[in-house]
Amino acid sequence: MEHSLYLILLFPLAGFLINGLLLGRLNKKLISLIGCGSVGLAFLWGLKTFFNLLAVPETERIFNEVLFTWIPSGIFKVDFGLMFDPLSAVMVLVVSGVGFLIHVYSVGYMHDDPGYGRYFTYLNLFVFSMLTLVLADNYLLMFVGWEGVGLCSYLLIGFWFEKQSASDAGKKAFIVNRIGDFGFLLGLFIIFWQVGSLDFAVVFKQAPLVFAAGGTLITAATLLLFVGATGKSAQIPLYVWLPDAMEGPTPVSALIHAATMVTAGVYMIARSNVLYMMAPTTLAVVAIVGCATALMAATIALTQNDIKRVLAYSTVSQLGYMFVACGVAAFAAGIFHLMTHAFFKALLFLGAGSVIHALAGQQDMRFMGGLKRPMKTTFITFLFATLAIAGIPGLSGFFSKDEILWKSFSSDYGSPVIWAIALFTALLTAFYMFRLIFLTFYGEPRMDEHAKHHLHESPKMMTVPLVILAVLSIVGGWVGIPHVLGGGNHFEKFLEPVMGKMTTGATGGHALTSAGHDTATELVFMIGSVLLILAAIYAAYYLYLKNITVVGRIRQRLSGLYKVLYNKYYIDEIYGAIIVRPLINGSLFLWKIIDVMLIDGIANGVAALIGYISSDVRGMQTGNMRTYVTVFLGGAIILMGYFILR
Amino acid sequence: MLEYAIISAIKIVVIIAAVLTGCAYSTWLERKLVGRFQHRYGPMYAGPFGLLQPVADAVKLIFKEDLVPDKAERVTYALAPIISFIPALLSFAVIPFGDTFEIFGRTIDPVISDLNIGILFIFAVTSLGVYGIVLAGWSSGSKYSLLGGIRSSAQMISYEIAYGLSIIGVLLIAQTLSMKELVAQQASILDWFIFRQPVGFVIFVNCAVAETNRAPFDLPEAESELVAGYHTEYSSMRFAMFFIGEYANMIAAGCVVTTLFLGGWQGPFLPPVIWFVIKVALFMCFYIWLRATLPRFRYDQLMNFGWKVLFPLALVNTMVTAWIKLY
Amino acid sequence: MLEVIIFYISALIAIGGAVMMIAQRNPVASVLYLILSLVAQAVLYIQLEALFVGALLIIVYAGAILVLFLFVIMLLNLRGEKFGYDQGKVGVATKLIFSLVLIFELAAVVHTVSRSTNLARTSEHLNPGFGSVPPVAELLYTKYLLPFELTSILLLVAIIGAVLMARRDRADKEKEMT
Amino acid sequence: MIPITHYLILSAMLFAIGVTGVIISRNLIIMFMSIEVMLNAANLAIIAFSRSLNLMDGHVFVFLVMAVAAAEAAVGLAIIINLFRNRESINADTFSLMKR
Repeated sequence: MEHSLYLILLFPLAGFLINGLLLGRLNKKLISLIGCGSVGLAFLWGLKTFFNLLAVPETERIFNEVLFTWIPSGIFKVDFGLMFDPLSAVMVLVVSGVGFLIHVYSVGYMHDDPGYGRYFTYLNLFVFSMLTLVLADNYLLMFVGWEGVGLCSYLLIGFWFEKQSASDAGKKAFIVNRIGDFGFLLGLFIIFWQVGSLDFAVVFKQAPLVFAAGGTLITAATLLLFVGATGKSAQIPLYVWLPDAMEGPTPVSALIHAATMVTAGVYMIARSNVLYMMAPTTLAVVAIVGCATALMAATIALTQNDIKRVLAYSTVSQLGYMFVACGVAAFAAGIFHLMTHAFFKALLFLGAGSVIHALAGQQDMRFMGGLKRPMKTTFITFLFATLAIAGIPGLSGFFSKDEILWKSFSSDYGSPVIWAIALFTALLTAFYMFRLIFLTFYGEPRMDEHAKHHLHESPKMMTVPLVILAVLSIVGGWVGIPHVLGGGNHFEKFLEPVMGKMTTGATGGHALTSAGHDTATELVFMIGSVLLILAAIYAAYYLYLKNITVVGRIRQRLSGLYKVLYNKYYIDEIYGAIIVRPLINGSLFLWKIIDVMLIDGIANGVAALIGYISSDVRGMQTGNMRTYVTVFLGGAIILMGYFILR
Repeated sequence: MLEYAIISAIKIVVIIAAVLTGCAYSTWLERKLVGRFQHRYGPMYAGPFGLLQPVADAVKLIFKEDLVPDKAERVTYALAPIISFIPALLSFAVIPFGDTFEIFGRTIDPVISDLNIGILFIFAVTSLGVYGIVLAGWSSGSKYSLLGGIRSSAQMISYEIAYGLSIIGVLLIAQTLSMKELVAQQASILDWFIFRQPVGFVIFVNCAVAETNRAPFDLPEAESELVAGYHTEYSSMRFAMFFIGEYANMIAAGCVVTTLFLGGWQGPFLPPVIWFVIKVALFMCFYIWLRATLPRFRYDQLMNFGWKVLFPLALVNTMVTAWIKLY
Repeated sequence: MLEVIIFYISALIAIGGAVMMIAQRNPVASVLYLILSLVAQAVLYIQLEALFVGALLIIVYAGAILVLFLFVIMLLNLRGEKFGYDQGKVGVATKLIFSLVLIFELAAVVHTVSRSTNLARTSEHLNPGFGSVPPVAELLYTKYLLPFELTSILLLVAIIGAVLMARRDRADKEKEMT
Repeated sequence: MIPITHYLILSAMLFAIGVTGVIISRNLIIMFMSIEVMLNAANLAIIAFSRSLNLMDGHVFVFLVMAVAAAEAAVGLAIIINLFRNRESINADTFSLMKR
């Protein structure tokens, strides 16, 4: 059956090529039309393919399409093959759908930027790479997309490259990602070495035969893949680039550093669930790292004053959540949270962008406040997103987060400790998100008079995507209402062809569907967590709106802790001290001593020696080409003579 | 074996005689027609309607003094007219003049040799013709001649490309290179390639005129600027050889056009050979008509026309034909 | 018998033409001798049943490449420049000896190869249509498609290169004028 | 039937003549033509083998060699013209810039 999957890739690629090649020769209207239109078309085609997918029976829900053989080299053969299965479908729709909205939003946000055409070119390239990543049917092509999004991320973080901090942040993101990619590649090598192929289908089929479950090799391979995921998805220890990435334009933060690219790691692990299920050790590591990241990032977010940074740490924290889900083998829950998170976090960023736009670039929350009235649409949509991320029942975030919480407790791989930390993080999340809301939209305006005068609601181009995303943030979770609340959990069922077998079968554990456990326990947990979250929101209300002075007192009382948190646990400084500094010193040593003195010395010495010798031999070089030809002929004659007479 | 050799020899002699006579009377036809175009009578005095004029011309040319310029490269100078004359004659070797017929109990095929690459042979041989002109221009030791020679070499190389490309369409349809088979595929008038390949035909005619250095493409011998171009310094029989070579080339081009596009010797009522002659003669009249009507190109116009009009057109024609042929 | 005569005559003309070509001081005469040699080679091609390639040899070499040579010679008007051969007779003699040795060595190689392998044994039966256009075309568009396309790219590059080199001078001149 | 070795020897001789032309001539154009002679010598050998093995592949090679020769001639002559424009000469010995 022909589904023309390649069209999904072709549209953004075409947009990228047109905008890229005609850079600066088109007017803004045309650029935005091409930029948005290409992604929109990709989304529509993805939607069409998605319905095609729904139309076929569950067991056949996978469309394969091999465009051409990419690398034919002996036994190593890689196709440029695309695969569209439920997991890819979710990712494609999220990437192109949210991407499209953000493109539209960017039309308004970037309107006066001189690099308008360049911006859309990068953005389209990004969407193309990300779609390649999620549509690939083998690890290597996935890696191409993986690197492609990394490149775009670098380009877009450093979009305002004339700003030192922006280009530094871009480089930081790139280098940190490279470290992760290195791990990823090593993981791929192990897989190829053992399985002899990188095709998903082959690898997942062969893996149980080739690897011993829980053995060293599979653990190493999955751990290395996870290293790649920590780089891309900003987990401990490689999360440091994401907060800095906020130097890029806000829609970029929304698209790349909240909704899509950073979730690539989660996607990759969910895609490789077969492998991970065979390596319990790795799963434990994933869960622990996810947990730690979620908690740490949430605590940092408590103290930050930059609105985008709070959101950035929130993203890191939520990504940690997703990894917790993966770590407890609830891959579907992870992907579910990935999807809902894409909606509300994109919305949060876009809303923040709208606020920044209105305040002419002001990002510090200490100089905001009282924006509720002048920016009604932004405020309402932002509020919904916040409610969603905090986990208020009925909104999307509630269902996905609750799913993860419940799984982390109930799953074979879960434990009460993980559950407790996850829950605590959820409280922190609610707290700092409402802190953000109260500081930004409530209270007295704290900006200067000039800025106050210019306050305005953003143009329609920007608010319409906000509204759409707000609607998605509310209803997006309804596809996965758990059984305990009378829903069908359609989402998990939909993903079952990809993950279902695993969550139940491989390790011999019993079914992990929600109905499998005690319903009453689950309900109690749910209600309990909701109540705790409401309490956290009240705390935020009390501290940041009703009784502001208390905050100062707490800050003084816990000044040590506050300082640590405010400075993000000094992680950047620690990395600087233990990695960057020695590296620079070592490099300096290599440069000044080894390179300049030793290597250059040898090279120059040899050159000088040869120059000395050749000054006499040089006479042989007459510069007459016929002489050269004659000598060449003589050599040929002698060689031929040798072979004839031999 | 011997019989074959004798028959071939007879054929060669007959065809050479016919071609030479044709050349001679082409000059008569040209003078007569151009005269009429210009409201004159043309040659009138030698014989009825001036029919003996070519003979008179020949006698005159033979008795003229044979001059060799001082600065000429003698060997090349002497060789050039022959080189320009021989290839023109050679190309008649593969042209079928008529259907097979029987005489003295033997079946005769009125073609000297039916190569299976006949059309390629013609291209190979005519491409040698340029040397005569180029060498004449170079060896005369005169500026006018040299310029004529350079012009003609550039012109011929340029038009050779479109020339070759224009027949590809025909060959694509016919799937053969043999002249006889090409004729055989144009049995009814609607099958003539002029109707199946109109664009190819137009390009081919244009290039044929250019390749034979005839007006309006007669830049190599443009009187108004180069006196007489490459044959400025020639006189007597050497000049006559150039002349015969030019007309032989024209007739050869006429024969090729007839064979490729106009159905060859095929036609109703009259014997095949007569039809062939009629078609070639009509083509000669067309040549003369062009000469009498059109002014000469400027050199850059000529090059532009060849490279920017004919060449792309021929390419497009080839591609369209191939596409139609495939689907 | 006849074909033996044709072979030896053509071979003589081919070699003689080539020798005369390098012996001439006048480049135009060289070109003419080369054409002579090529025509003789074309005859040999036809004797080897390679009709199409033989015709191609004439069309491509005589019809295009050597006209180009002549054109360049005339364009540069090299009539005046005469060339000696080398730095003294010894040099020429050495080089000629080199060439002779080369001939003998190549002959030895041919001899050895034809002796030790049956590679050089001529097959008496030829496939029908050998040497005509269709089989060449079929090979070109199937087995040798890639080389064929690469060659066409090469030609394109050569055209562009040649045009560029010819143009540059004009651009310089314009620069000088302004 | 003429033995194939005859053609091969002829080809070898033509090749050697081409080589000789390159090494003893001073005229760039003649050197160039000598290269064409060498290419044609190779072509002749290829055609001879092709006939002997009853394989058409050799004809394809010759075809490609001719195409390459045409490309080479175009570029080479353009180079010669440029050299002449700069030096007013096509004597190979005048171009010895590689000498220090």
